[in-house]
This record gives sequence, structure tokens and C-alpha cells, in this order.
Amino acid sequence: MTARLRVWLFTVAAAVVGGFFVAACRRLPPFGTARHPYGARAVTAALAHRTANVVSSVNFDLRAFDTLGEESILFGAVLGTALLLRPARDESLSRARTERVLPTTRLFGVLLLPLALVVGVYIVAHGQLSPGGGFQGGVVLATALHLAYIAADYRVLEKVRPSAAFDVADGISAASFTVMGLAGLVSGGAFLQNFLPLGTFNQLVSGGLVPLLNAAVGFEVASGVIVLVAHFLDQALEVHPSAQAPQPEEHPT
Amino acid sequence: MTDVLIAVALVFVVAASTGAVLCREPVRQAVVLSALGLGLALLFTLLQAPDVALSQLAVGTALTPLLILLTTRKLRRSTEEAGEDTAPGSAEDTGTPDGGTGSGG
Amino acid sequence: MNGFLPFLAAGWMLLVALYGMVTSRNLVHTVGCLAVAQSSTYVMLLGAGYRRGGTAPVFSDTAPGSRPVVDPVVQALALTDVVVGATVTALLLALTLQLRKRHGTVDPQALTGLKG
Amino acid sequence: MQASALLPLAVAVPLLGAALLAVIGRRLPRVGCDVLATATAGATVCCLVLLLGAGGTGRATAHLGGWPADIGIVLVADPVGAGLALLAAVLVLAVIVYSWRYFDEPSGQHAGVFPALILLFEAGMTGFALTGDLFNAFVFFELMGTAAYALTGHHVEDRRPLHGALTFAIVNSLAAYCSLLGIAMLYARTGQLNLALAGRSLATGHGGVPVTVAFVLISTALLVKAAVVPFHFWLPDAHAVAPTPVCMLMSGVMVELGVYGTARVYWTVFAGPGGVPPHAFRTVFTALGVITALVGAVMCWHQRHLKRLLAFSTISHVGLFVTGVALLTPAGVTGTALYVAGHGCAKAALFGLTGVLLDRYGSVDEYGLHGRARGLRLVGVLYAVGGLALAGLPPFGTGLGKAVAEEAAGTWQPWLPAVFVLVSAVTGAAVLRAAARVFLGAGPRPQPRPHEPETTGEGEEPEIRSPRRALPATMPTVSALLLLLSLLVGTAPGLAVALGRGGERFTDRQGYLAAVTGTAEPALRGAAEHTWTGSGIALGLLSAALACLLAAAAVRLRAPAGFSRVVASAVTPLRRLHSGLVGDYVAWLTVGVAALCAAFAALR
Repeated sequence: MTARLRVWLFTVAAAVVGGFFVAACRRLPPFGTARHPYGARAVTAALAHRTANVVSSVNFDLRAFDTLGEESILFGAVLGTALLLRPARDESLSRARTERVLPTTRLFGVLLLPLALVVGVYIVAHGQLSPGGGFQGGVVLATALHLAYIAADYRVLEKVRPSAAFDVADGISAASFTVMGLAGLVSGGAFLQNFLPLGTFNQLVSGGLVPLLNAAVGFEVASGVIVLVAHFLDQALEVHPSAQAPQPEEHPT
Repeated sequence: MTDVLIAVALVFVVAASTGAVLCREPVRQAVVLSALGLGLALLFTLLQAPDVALSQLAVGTALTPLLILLTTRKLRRSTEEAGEDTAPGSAEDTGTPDGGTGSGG
Repeated sequence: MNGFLPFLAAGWMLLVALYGMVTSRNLVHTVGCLAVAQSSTYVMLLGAGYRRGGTAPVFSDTAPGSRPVVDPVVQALALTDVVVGATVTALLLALTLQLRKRHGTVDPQALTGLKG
Repeated sequence: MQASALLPLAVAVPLLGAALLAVIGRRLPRVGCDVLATATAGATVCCLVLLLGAGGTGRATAHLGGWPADIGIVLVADPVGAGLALLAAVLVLAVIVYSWRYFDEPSGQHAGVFPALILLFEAGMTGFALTGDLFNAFVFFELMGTAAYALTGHHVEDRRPLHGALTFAIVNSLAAYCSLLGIAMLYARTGQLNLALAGRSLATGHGGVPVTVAFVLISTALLVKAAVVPFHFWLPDAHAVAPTPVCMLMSGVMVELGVYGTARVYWTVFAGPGGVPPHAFRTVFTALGVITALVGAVMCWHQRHLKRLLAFSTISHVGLFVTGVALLTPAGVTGTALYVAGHGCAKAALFGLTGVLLDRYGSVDEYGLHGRARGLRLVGVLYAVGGLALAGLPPFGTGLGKAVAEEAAGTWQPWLPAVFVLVSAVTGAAVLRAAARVFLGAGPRPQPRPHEPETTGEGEEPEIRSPRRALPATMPTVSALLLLLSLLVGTAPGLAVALGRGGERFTDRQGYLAAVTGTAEPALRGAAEHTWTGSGIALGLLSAALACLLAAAAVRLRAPAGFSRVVASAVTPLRRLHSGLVGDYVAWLTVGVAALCAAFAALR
């Protein structure tokens, strides 16, 4: 297909799809409707399990199986990225150069790093109470560590985040989610069923399994994102084609 | 009032996503995507979804653009290392294949 | 406000992202367009769950039952979706990076190894 | 053990195995990784066998988290769903054993990653087959995808796997997002995510455009996964280049899961009042199925890259599966289920044998390998047997499934059985032709056609690094066992009967709803007994004979120049459409969605 034909074909098809989409949306319940049957049931169920943040309750209690799948996707993507970005047979690693950092930048990083770590832990820990949770906190934690790269350089970053250790942490937290689900099964209930005391509403320890699953996801996301970014940074800074390696082949024209 | 704010945020999101698509140079696209992430986070806050807004802020404005930037940096560097091009990055910027021509289907 | 504006916005975002992918000459750009396509699903989901006058479904400050809340389920779905999107983007970029090393280009129209 | 406990275990066991492998894989020797992976895959198979035993021909459910269906997620196993999960688990076990000695896995830091990803892939497939929840199905769809994208691009030193994997990943993810839009639309309409409850909720409305559009959008991802024309372009690109063990899984069962998903979603959600009318579904999907079968068969016949040839044969068989499901009768579902089981084993075996060729000769090119594999007599025989199985020779499972599906199709449209016979004959013939050329050196050496758009299959990166060692015994053994399994599907007493009940269950909306909500299930109507019939055997023998004739003609006879020119002018444009270009594929995806919307609107 020529480029012009492709665009033409697409435009016609997109116009048809767009027309149907608009027609469909016009007949959906309007934006802002008061009728949310599943939402109402979820709120009742979350309150029954004494979880103040209903979204966390949906994620880690009512529909925890979705989160198990989601967290496995993250785990799989981290494994897959590690596999894809491994140094190929014709590539070698070299140490990144030490770079000079402005003193103000360094101060900025040194001050911000502990602060960001604390914020990250707070967001993870309060997931069942206030907005936030394992996922958001995990990303903040991962980002926090990378401030070391801004503040110092890549070598320092490699010291504060040993990739192999985080690989293992990633696997362990992925496994722990499944194990907690199985614990519900073993204790006589269903898979991922809560078997812990529910605690007091609106306290740090409340919602039974929710804080634990939340923490597992927090660790998983933090270590997963660190490993992901690490592989990309390695590619950008440390992986080179070996000297004797063949260059990318020419295309047959 | 909320409705007006939501409408404004929606218009911004639509404009930013259109911009992100039309911006064909990856580094600039990453910046626009970052803005789109910010707009989405704002929209989600207005839609009373603080949880989603927070994660959108973390992923959409920080993580995804960061990964795109790191990828582009590597692409440019491998162009330099291969010595195919004197002006670093130009091969990606213009999107021309530097190893041959495509039939285009 | 018009009763279905957010849905239309979602539809537009999907179509414009599709357009970008159809015409893209750089795979990194294609991946960026895919991220836009995914953003449309967040807008659609949260739009479907919004309730006029509702507050966030978090009861740490407000007493349960005092005010209507927006649908928490779609928020949980969108949250899951955000994670999925980020990981898929990472995988795609990793593939693009390696492709660049082996093919010497990131222009999809210059990749002629598979056809027929 | 109770069935409700076994259901989540079928997902949890491979997930745990994958995590364990990733954590301790780097400290274990290669044997340790293999043992761990094999044990996990074996445990999953046991789990699903027990589940099928415990559930019998009824439905087993598991309410996860102890929540009722309108709050939590429910897993549902009926014979068809659990059977498909079992097929996936068996193929995963086969693949792991196949790659014991075969795969040159990256060592050191990345040891254990390959089997871990295979197990994640497995968890995605079993989860997708067993879930009764729409969004949960999306999550497992993505899990399947994520593992498969990474596995497809495994050979980072080679250029084509990366290209194929990227195309695969972009098209599939895009389709998944379309589906999610559809799910959001359906949620806005019904306020439910459970399949059965959403279906019940739709019955209170009048259907119309939103329901149609939601159905088309949700089907997009499933049809892309199933590689139905015009959503199929990614499949040959990915299957031709993925590592052989991964191809065995993708062609054997992942693609079929797309067909299963479409059928499941249609029956549980949209088949009732207020949904998509059955006559519209039957017409549109029969048309899609027949077009897919024919396009796949034509493209399959014109390939010389052996893996690509097998990939196109998968597409054409998927067309037949879609046709069988589209009949909307229990017999159609039963026939398709048997066909999928028989086909999955046979196709995986054929990919496994192609892997032997790649291992020995570093090529999968039909022309280049002409006569070179004369020494591999056993492999050659197995390859030919696989080709005959693909053509539907009785008593293979493919033959039985084809016979049952054909009979069901024939009662609706008398010409449909002809499509079944023709398509299975052509795909079988393509495999037999390749076998005759590669293993016997039959006929003149074919001349390359430099001006045609084609992928040759020469210069493949070998998947192992020590080509001088002996052929690992696991490779042909696993392939032979898979062919035996395909034979068993057709001959095992009781399997066809059980799947016959399964077909009844699958098409029973009220029963599914009752099982999910925990109310008493209505008794099953007497299921028809499906077994070999005289006409079925005759049609099976006919297509096998036709396949042999076609293959012999292709190898021995030289077509008149005029005839070849006519064929080329008809086929070359079709081949040009398979351009390997992501932009083209996205455009075709949009065209497909538009066409489906328009067709359903016209037939309302």
C-alpha cells in the first residue's frame, strides 16, 4: 500500500468508527449520572470491611484478583525488559564516566532524597486510608532513589540500588501476593479472602489483608520500576557494541 | 462551576493528545506527553479520582516520558558510535532510514 | 454541560492516536501515540463513573453516608490500567531500542524483513 | 480437593513458579531450573485434570475473596473453558520439556527468565479461560500479551524477531485498549463487570447502537488475538520469528483463546434480549470465518518459510473455528472444541519438528532445504503424519472435530462443509509438499522468485550455539507425543461425549447465570452424542486424499505458464498487503472495526 492509499483508507474507516462512536455515546447514560449500582455496592462492602479508601478496598479486597494479574504483568514486563535489554553477544559493558555535578544540584538531591523516600513510604502505608497506595507510593520511592543520579552520578546510583537485590525483591514481593491469596484458601475461605481481624475503621491497621497486599504491591512496584529504569539507564550509559563486533547490517535495497 | 472546569480540562487534554500525536520528534513528543499527563491528572482530580490522578502524575508525567527520553538518548548515541552520521540525532529527527530505503508497502 | 462530552473526548483521543500510528515514521513516536490511545481509556472509564456533586470515595475525612460519592470501581480499574500501560510502554521501548541496534533504523517503513 | 479451590490454583501455581524461578533461578544450575519449571507445569496440569474430574460435565465456580458475583470476581469452569485451560497447560508442559536441552538460554543473571516468562504466559492463558469477569479477562489478556511479546523478541541478536515482536505488541496492545473502551461503554450501560450479570442487565434495555458498538469494540482485542481477517496481519510476522517453543504455544492455543473469548463474551453477555441479535452474529461471523479460512489457505500455500507457512495454516484453521462457533449451536461448539484440541496438539508438533530443522540446518526455507534432510527419516515421517492430521485424516482429533463441525454447519448452509474440506486439504497439502521436498528431495529444486514479495526463511539465527552436538532426544519425542495426543483426542472414548455436554453447557445462558449467582442450575437437556459417522469419515478421508494429490501435483507437475500468470496476478496483490508495516496493520484494524459496526447496524 502506498502511504497515500493507507491514509485514505484509514480516514474513511475512522470516519465510520467515529460516527458509530458518537451515536453510541449519545445513548449512554449521561455523564454525571447518579446511577452507579456497582459503585454503591462496593462502597457498602468496603465499609463492612472497615476500609476508608474505597478504591483501595476495590483493588486489594473486592477485586484483588485483578491486582494479582496487574502485578504479574508488571513482574512479567520487568523480566521481559531484562531479557530484551541484556547485553547481546556482540556488546560489552563499560563503566559510565564520572560526571561533575554542580554543588547546588548536589545539595538539592541530598536534601530531597530522604524527603522523597519518607513521602513514598507514607503514601504506601496510608493507602487504605487516604488517596494513594502501593502503586503510587512505589513509583515515588523508585523516583526518589534516582535523585541520587541527579545529585551525584551514575556510579553512586549503582551503589544505592544494587540491581540484583531489587530483582530478587521484585520476585519475592510478586510471590508474597500469591502466597497471601493462598493463605485465605488454606484458612478455610476463598482465594484472596480476608482472614485477619478487620481492625478499627480509619486507623493505620484496618481493612484486614488490605494493608499487607498494599505493602506487597508497594515493594513490587518500587523494585520493579527501579529495575526497569536501571536497564534503560544501562543501555543509555554503559552498553556499547564490542570493538570487533559487526556493525548493523546494510539493508538490501 | 465544576462542570466548566471539567470542560476546560477536557479541552486541554484533547489538545495535548492531538499535539502529542502531531509532534513527530520523540524528545518534543515526550515533553508534550508530559503535559498531557499533567492535564489528565488535573482532570482526574476534578472528576474526584485522586488515586488515579496521583498515579497518572507518577507514570504519565514522569515515568513514561523518562523512558522515552532514555530510549532517544540511546538511539542517538548508537548513531554516534556507529559513526554513520556526523550530526548526532539527525537520523532520528528526520526519520530517514540510514541503512537503506523502504518500499513503503 | 453537554451530557457526553467526556466520552467524545475519549473517542477523539483514540482516533487521533490511531492516525498518528498509521502515519508514523518513527517507532518511538508510534509508542508515544499508543500511550495517547491508552489515555483515552482512562477518560472513558472515569467519565462513566462520575457523579455530579459526588466526592472522592475516600472516607477518612467525611463520615460515610454524609455525601454521595463517585463510582470507586472505575477508579480501581483505571488504576490497574495505568500500571498495565506503563509496563507495556517499557517493553515496547526496549524492543524499539534493540531494533535500532540491529536494523540501524527506527523508521517502520524501512523494515522490510517480513512480508508476503 | 474442592473444585472451588482448584480454580484459583490453576492460576496461582504458575504465578508462584514464575516468581520462584526468577528469584532462585540465577543461583540454580540449569538442571535445577528445568526441574522447577517442569514440576510447576506438571502441577498445573494435575490441578486442571482434577478440576475437570471434580466438576464433571457441570460447572464449577470460585467466588474469589468470598464476595458474591455482583461485588467480586468469579471464576467459572465448564468443560469447554477448563478443557481449553488444560490444553494450554499440557502444551506448556510439552514446551518446557521440549526446551530442556534445546534452548540456549542466556546464562548468569538471566537464567530462569525464559521458563519464568513461559509460566507467566501460562497463568495468563488459564486465567483468561477460567474468568467470568470482563475486566479480569482484559487483565489476563494483557498478562498473556506481555509475556508473549517479550518471548517473541527473545533473540535480540537477530533483526527479524524484534520487528515481529514489536508489530505483535503494538497491534495487540492497541486492540486491548479498544476493548477496554468497549468494556467502559458496557459498564456505563449496565453497571456490571460480571459477564452473566452484564448479560442479565442488558435484557432490561432495547439494545441498539451503544450495545452494538460496545460489542464490536470488546471483540476487537479478541479478534486480533484470534487473527481473524483483517485483524490477522501481526500473526505471521510474529510466528515466523518467535523462538520455536513459543510458536508452539502461540499457534497451538493462544490464538484459539481469542475465538473462545469471542464466543464466551457473545453467549454470556450479548446473546440475550437487548443484545446483538443471533441472526446478525451468525451471518457476520460466518462471513468472517469463511474469508479468514480462504485467505489463510491461499497465503499458506504460497509460503516457502516453513514457520510462516504453519502460521498461515493456523489463520485458516481459525477461520474454520470461527465458522463453527458462529453457528450458535451446541454441536458447532462441540465440534470446534474437539477441532481446537486436535489442531493444537498437531500444530505444536509441527512447529516442534520445524525446530528440529532449524536446529540441524540453521534454515527453515523450503527451497533451500530441498533434499537436505534425507537423513532425518523419523522426523520426516512425523512431519508427514502432522500434515495429514492437519488435513483432517481420521481418526485424528482434527478429523473428528472437523466432522462434527462440518455436519453442524451443513445443516445451516449446505455449502459450508465444502469450505472445511477445501481449506483443510490445502493447508495439509502445503505441509506435505514441504515434507516431500525437504525430507525426500522430491521433484525439481524450486527456483527462487526474486520479484515476489516473500520471506525466504534463509539465514535464520540458530537457536542453539553448539550445532555439532547430537539432536536432543526430547525434541522429536515431544513432537511425537503431541501427535499421539492429537490422535487420542479423536479416539479416546468419552472425550467427545464430555465435550458434547460441554457444548450444551457453553450455550446455556441461564445455567451460567445460575451458577454465577449461586442459585440452582436448571437440569441439562439431553445432549446429543457426537462421535464418528460414516459421512464424517468419508469427508475426512476425502480432504486427506485431496491434500496428498495437491502436494504431489505441486512437487511433480509444472503448471502451464498461462495458469501460473493468472494465479500470480490474483495472489500477488494479496501478498503485498502483508507488508510488515505497523501503519498498514493499524489502518486495517480500523477498517475491520468500521466494517463490523456497519455490518451489525445493517443487520439489526
